[in-house]
Amino acid sequence: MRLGKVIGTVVSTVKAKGYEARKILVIQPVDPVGIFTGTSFLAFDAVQAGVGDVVLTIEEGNSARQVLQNDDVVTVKTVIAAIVDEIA
Amino acid sequence: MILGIVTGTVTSSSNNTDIRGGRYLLINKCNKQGETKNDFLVALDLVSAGNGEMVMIAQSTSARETPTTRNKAVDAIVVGIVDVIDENGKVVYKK
Amino acid sequence: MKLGKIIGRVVSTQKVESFEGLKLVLVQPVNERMESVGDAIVAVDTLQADIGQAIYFEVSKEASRVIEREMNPCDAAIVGIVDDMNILKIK
Amino acid sequence: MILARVKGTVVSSQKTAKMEGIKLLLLEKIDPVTMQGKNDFVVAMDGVGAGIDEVVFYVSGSGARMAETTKNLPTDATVTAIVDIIEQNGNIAYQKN
Repeated sequence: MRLGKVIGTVVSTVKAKGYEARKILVIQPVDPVGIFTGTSFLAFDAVQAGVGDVVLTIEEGNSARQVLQNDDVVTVKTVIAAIVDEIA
Repeated sequence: MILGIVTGTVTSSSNNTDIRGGRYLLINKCNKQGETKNDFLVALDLVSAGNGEMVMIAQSTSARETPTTRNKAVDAIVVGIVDVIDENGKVVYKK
Repeated sequence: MKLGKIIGRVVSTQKVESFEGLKLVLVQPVNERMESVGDAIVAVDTLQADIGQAIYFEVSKEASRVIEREMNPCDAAIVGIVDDMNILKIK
Repeated sequence: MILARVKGTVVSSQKTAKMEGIKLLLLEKIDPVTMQGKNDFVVAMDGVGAGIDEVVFYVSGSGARMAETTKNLPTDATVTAIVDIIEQNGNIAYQKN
């Protein structure tokens, strides 16, 4: 799992099957103190995350389907699985 | 799929993958113009590619999604020989 | 998923059987400011995106599921076309 | 698959039960042009009985679990072949003794 900060949203009308009504967010990877690292990527939201939130993302297909509680979404592997409250 | 140039073959008599008669190619990764990066990998050939040809390589789990490689220990396969790459209407690579 | 921009098309006549009839495009991965990141890759396009369009693509086995064929070795596929992006100004 | 040279073996007495009886090899990735090591190391399960100094290639990721000797074992790297010959642009770049 990777730590990231939600920095934006993506609007898209033409998309793959199973993507309808899914919120797609732009995630910037961060280190544990919040410093930006690496390149941004996109993820499905499963926890009502918003711009500015620090989140945990999972990048594995089977896990993504478990998080989304939908076995039919077989063409995505990146999901936001948790909003981080605190890193102790 | 990533792009690469076929630079040779790798022959092995002791092999553990249960792919009979598999042909393994030495691939030098390249950019869209065909300029090599001196970053090499070995890929199983499924399209009879030859030396100097630009090819497309599928990696990781997807490399096992063919009848030949299903459930086999393979992580890179050559899936196509590139004829033309056309960038914004301009040909940047031609076989 | 990653952001990318379609920069060209790729033609291949000699390819694995399960790729027959598929549209192959050259995708330049980009960041949220549409700046290029790394080398261009080849991806399968089932959404008929145009050259120059911003898209997002999926990699690895999930990409092969875009094609409705049981076995295909696709490891990169376009899964959506970007209409608009709203990015927080924190950089 | 990535080309590498066997530099040693890794011995562990305390390990997960599914790794019992499996030889672990220390591999150094090589540049096939110069055949020199790249000072980049990886530990892989041995599927072919490779020995010290032999040139091999290994499979990484989930494919590593698919070799005949590593079915369903916990590994992300497996040596699947001992290399006999590497040919580059018609020249023999490497030949096993």
